[in-house]
Amino acid sequence: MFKKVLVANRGEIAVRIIRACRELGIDTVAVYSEADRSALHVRYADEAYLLGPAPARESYLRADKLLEIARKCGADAVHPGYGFLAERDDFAEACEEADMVFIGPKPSSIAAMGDKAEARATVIRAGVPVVPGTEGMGNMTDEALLAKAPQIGFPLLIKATAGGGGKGMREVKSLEEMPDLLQSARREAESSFGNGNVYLEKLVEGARHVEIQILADTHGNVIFLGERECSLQRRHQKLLEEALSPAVDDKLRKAMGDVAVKAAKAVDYVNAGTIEFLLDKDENFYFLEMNTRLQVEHPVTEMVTGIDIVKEQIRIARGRALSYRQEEVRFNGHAIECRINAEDPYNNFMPSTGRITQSLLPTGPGVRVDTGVYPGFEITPFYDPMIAKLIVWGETRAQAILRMRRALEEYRIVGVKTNIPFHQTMMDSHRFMGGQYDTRFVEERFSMDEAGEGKQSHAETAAILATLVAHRETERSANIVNRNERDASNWRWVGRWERMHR
Amino acid sequence: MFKKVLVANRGEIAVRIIRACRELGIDTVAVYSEADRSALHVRYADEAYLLGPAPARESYLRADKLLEIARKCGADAVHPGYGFLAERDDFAEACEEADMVFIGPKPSSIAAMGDKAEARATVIRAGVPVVPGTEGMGNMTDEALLAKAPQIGFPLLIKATAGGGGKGMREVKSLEEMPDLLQSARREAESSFGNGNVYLEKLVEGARHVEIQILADTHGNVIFLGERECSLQRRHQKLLEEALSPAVDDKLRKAMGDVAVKAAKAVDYVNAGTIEFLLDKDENFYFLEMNTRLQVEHPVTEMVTGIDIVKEQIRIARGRALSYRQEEVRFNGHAIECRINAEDPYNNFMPSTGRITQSLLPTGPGVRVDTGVYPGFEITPFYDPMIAKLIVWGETRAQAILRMRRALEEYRIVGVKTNIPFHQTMMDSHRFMGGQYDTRFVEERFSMDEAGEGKQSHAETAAILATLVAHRETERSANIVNRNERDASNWRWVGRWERMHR
Amino acid sequence: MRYITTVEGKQFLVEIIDEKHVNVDGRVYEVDFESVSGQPVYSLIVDGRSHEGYAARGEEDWQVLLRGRLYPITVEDEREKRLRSAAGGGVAETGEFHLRAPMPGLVVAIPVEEGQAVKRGQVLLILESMKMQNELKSPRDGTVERVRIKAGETVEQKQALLSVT
Amino acid sequence: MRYITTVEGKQFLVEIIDEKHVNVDGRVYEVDFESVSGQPVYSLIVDGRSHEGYAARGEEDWQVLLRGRLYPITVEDEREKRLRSAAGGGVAETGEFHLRAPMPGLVVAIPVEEGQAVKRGQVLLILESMKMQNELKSPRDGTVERVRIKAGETVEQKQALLSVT
Repeated sequence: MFKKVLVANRGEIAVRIIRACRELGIDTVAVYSEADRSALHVRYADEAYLLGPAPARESYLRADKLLEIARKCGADAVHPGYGFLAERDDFAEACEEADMVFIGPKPSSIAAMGDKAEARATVIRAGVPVVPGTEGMGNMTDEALLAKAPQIGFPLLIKATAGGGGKGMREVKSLEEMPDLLQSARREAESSFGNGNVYLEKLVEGARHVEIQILADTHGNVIFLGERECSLQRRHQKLLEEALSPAVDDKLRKAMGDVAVKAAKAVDYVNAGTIEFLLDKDENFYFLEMNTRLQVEHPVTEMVTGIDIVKEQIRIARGRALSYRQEEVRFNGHAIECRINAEDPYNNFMPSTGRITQSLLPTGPGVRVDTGVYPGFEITPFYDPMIAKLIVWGETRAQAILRMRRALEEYRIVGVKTNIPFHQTMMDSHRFMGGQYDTRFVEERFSMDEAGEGKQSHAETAAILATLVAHRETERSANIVNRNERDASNWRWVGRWERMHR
Repeated sequence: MFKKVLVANRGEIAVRIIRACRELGIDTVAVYSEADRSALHVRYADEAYLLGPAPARESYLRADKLLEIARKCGADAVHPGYGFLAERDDFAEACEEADMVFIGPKPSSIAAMGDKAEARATVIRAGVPVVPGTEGMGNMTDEALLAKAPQIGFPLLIKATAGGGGKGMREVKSLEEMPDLLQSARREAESSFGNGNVYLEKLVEGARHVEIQILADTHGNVIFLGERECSLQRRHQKLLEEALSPAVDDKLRKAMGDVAVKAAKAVDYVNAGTIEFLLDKDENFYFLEMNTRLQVEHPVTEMVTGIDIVKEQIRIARGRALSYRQEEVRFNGHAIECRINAEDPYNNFMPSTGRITQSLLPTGPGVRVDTGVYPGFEITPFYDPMIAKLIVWGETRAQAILRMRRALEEYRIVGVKTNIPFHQTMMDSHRFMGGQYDTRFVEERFSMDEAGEGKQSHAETAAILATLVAHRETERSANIVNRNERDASNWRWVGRWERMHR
Repeated sequence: MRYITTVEGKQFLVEIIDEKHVNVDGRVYEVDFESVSGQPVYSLIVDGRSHEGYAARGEEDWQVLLRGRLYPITVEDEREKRLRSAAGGGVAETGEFHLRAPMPGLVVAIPVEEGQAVKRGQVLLILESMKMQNELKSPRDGTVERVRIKAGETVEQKQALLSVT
Repeated sequence: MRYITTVEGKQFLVEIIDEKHVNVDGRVYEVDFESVSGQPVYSLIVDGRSHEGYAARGEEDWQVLLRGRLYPITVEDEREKRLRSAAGGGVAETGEFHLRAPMPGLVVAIPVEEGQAVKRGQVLLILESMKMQNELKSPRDGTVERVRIKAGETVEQKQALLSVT
C-alpha cells in the first residue's frame, strides 16, 4: 500500500481524492497556490505545501515544484485529478523518473490518445468506428474533397484544420452548394488562423455525447462500467450528466462497452479512463476521443454501480488486480449530476466571483455533494467556475429527477451567483424529462425565459417580498437618521445616508 | 395520492418527511413553536403554521391545534414522525375521526403495543419469546417468587413493579441469597415508589439490543428489512446504530425476522414498525417491545436495502400494496449512524445550548447527513439534544468504519459542543472495531480518557496552537490599548480591556 | 406605507399595514417575514404559504430569486412614483453608459473602436476569467468612446473599460 | 515573546519568533496559522503538517479540540509564570465556588442543604434540560452555602444556584 499520496490538484476533485486516500488509511499531501491557503483540500489533507502565486502556470502547472515537494515530503505516489497536469505525458514520465507512482496511465498511452490524429488512426486500426471524414488524411485540394464528399455522405461539415470555435466551419447539405461553401470556409480559416486548410466530417444529426467508463489493471483486465449521458453542454462545457443514458439499451451498452474496451486495449491502457462517443438517432456511434484520466462526472457511475472509481485507481496503481470482473458490474437505479458553477444564468452565464457568505447543502437520502468550497471561502477568477457537483440517486430516472428538483430547491449559496436556476429550469423542461435531447439542445433550443414560462409564477409573492425588504431598508435608513440626529459627530452614517438618497 | 401532508413534528425528522413528500409531489405543511420560526422544516415546507409557545406541551403535543390547522389548510394526511404524538392512539383516533389519514398503524395496534403487560401477553400468545419472568403474573408473595425462581434460572433480576431507574432492582446469583435480596428490594421499592411489589426477570448476560424493521400493508403483506444493532447506549439513549448487526448471521436473521412478522401480525399491524429484541451470547432472543412508528435510526436500513422507508409508509397509508416482496429485499454493504447530540462528552454529556455559528457538513461518496440545523440556528433547551444524524455506507463494515472516521473528522460544528469526539473515540476503540459490545459497554467499559490513551497524542501541536491563539489575543489587546490612546473617548474598548485584565 | 411594485410589467399596489399584515390590490394577507442568518435570504410566510427567496438591490431594480426563477422588480413609494411621472421618466435610455469589468480578468479582444457606432446587444469586449471567455455587450445603441484598455491587458473588477454615448 | 505552555502535565517552552516561525523546546518550526471564516477554528500548518483545531478560552485554561481529542492547556508568558511561582500559586483550591446554571432548565432536585459538608464530585443539584436530567457536581470539598433556588423552579442560564465554601 502507498504510505503517502500527493494530490496535484485543487478544489472538489482534490477533496474527493483526499477522502478516498483517508478511507484507505493513506496519508495525503495537498499543494496550494497563494489564492488557496484557506481551501478545503488544504484543510483536509495531512500535509500541505505552498506551490506559488495564484495563476495556474505559476502553481498547479509547475511540474518541477510538485515533484520537488513530493520528493521532500516522501510521497510515494502522485494523483493528478483532472485538468492541470492530468493528461501531460511528460509529467507522468517525470513522476516515473523520480521513482514516484503516477496514479494514471502509462505516458505512452497518454501521448497516443493526446494527439487527435494519432488517436483516430490508432482506434481505426483496432476496428473502432470514428466519425467518417478526411481528418488525418493530409491537406486535400478542393477537387479531392469534392470527390470524397459523396462517399462520406450529406449533410457533412467543412472544418478548419487549424480551427476551433466554429470559425471556418460550414454545414453542407448537397454536392451542388459545396464548391462555394469550400471557398468561404477557406477564406474564413485563412483570416482567422492564417491557415486555409480544411477537412470534411460527416454531420452526425441529433447527436448525443455518450461516454463509456472503463477500468484497466496491469494484469490485462479491462472492464467497462456502463455509459454516461453528457449531451447537455454549453460552449462544449458539460453541464449535467446522467448514468445510465436514456438513449442506450442493454444491447447498445454492450456493443459500445466492447468497442471502448477495444480502444483502451489498443493503447495498452491502464487506469480509469473514458471513451467519448457521438451517438446518432439510429444507434450508430463514433469514437470522439479518450480521456486518459478521472472525469469530473465519475460520481454518477459510482452511484449506479456502487464502485468507488478513485479507490480502484489507487488499487490499479499499486499493481493489484481490479476488484470486479465484468459480470459483477451491475447497474442499480439512476443517477444525475448537476455541475454547480459560479456564473449568472440570467446574464449570459457570466462567471461570478466573490466570497461565499452562506452555503446550505442539500442532504438526506440519495444526495451527494462533492465540493471544495464553504462559507467564508473566496471564489477567485483564477480557476474553473465549477464550485460543486450535486449528485442524486433514484430508483428510476423519474425519481432521480424529482429528487434533483428538491435538492436544487434546498441548495442555498449566497455571495456568488450560481447556475442553480438553470438546472431547476432544466429539471422542469419536458424535453429533459422525456430524455429527448442532444448536444445542441442547450444552445439552440433552450432558453431560461421560455422554459420558465410554463412554470407557475410567484410574481405576487415576489412583489410582496421585494416590497417588504425595500420597506425595511427604508425604515432602517430612517432609524439611522434619527440616530444621527442624536450624534452628529458620526459622519460615516451621514455619508451613507446621503449616498443612498442622491 | 395525497395532495397535502401535515408533518406533526420538528427537527431532522420533519425535514426527512418533507423531503420524501416533495419527491413524491405531495405538498407539505409544517407546524412550529415560537422557538422554531427559523427552523429548517419551516423553511423547507410549502406551508407553515404557528402552534404555540416553545414548550412541547404547548405546541408539538397540542393534538387539538394540530388537527385544527390540518382541517383549515385542507391536509388529507398527518405524518407524526417519532416522539411527540407518534405513539398516542388517541391522536391516531382523532385523525381518523377528522377524516384525515394518520400515516401510521391503527389506533388499536398502537394501544396494544403501548401497554407493556398487554404487549407481552399478546406476543406470548402468538408464540414470540419474551424474557422469562413473572411480570404480568400479578403481585406475588416471597414464597411464590422463591418457588418460581429456579424455573426462570439464575442469574435473575428482582425488579420493582412500580419501578424504574434501577431503584428496587437486585441481581440474584443463587437461591440462597434470594430471600435477603427480596427484603431489601421491597424496602427500597416501598421507600422510592410507595409500592413494595416486585417481580422476577431472567438476567440476560452480555445482551445486545437488536431490532427488526418491518413493513406491513393493508393487504396483509408483512415483510422485514433485516435488523439494526443498537447496543451502544447511554442512559437508555441510543448513540450509534448499525445495519446489519455484526452478531447476526443469515440463519438468525431469518429466525428473528419471522418472529418479528409474527409479533406484528398479532396486533394486526399496518405501517413501518420495529420489534426490539434482547439477544444473548447464545443467540437466544427475547421480545422487548414494539415501536409503532418510524425510528430515528431508519436510515441505516435504507442504506443497506435501498428502500425508502418513509415513502413506503406513505404508500401503505394510501392503501397500496408494498413495493417489495420479502424475497426482493437484499442487503448490500454495511451502514453506521452516529447520532450527533449537542452535549459535552468531556463533561458528563451535559447538554449544550447556543447559536450554531458555523457548520461544515461531511459530504462525498457514501455519506448522508439528516439534520434540521444550520449556521445561524439557535439550539434551545426545549427539545431533544440530537441535532443531526451522520450516516455512512461502506462495502464492508470495516470500510464503513473507515468512512465514518473520515466523515467525523470533516464534520465541524461551532457554537455548541457536540458528542463528535465521543464517536471519534468509539471508532478507534478495538472493542467496537471487533463488533464486540453489548448494551452495558458505553456505561461500564468505555471512557473517553482511557480510550483516548491509545491514540497518537498531538500534545505538542495543541500546545503550539494554543500559544499562537493566546499570543494573537494578547497582541490584539495591545493594539486596542494603542488605539485607545489615540481616541480616549471610546470608553467601550477601555472597559473591555480592563475586564480582560482584572 | 403604500408602494407601487412592478414585476414583469404587472403593477401591484402594496400597502404595509403593520408588522404582520400587507394589503395587495385590496386583499389583506397575513405575513411573517424574516432574514435567514442575517443574509439577504428571507423566509416569508404569506397566509401560511412558506417561501424562501433571495432579494438584493440590482443596478436599477430589486432582484428576487424565488423557486428557481429570477424576478426583476421595481418598488416605488407612491410619492416617488407621482414625482417621477410628473418629471416624465425614462432615464436609462439617455446619458453615458460606462462599461466596467464585472470581474477581474484578461481582455482578450475589443471588437469595436473609438467613434464606432454600435447597436444594443453588440459585443464591446471579450474578457477572459475563470477559464471562460465572456462577451460584454452594449445595453443600448450609441457610439463607442474613451476605450481605456487594450487587448492583452489584465483588469481589476469594476475597472472602467470604455463608454457608449 | 516566550510562553510556558502546559498540556496534560507536560511543559513546553514556546517562543514566537515571528509570523512564520516558533521555537518549541529549542526546535524551530515553520508555522502557517489562520482562523477559518473568522471562527475560533484554526488551520495550522507546522512544517507541512496540516492541522485544524478548535481553540477557545475555558474558565481557567485554553480548550483545544484537535483530531477528536480535547486538550486543556495553560499558556503563561514567562514573566507571569515567574510572578505566580513567587506568589506561591494554587488559587483554585481556596475561595468560594459559585454553582451557576450551565443552561436554562428546571431544577428537579437539590440533594444537599445549606451548611452540609460535601465532597468533591458529590451531586449538588439535578437540572433538567433538553429532556435530560443533568447532575451538577461539586468541584471540591467544602460546605454548601446560600442555596438560592428550590426544586421545581426554572432557572436561566448562568443564574447563581448555590455556593460551596
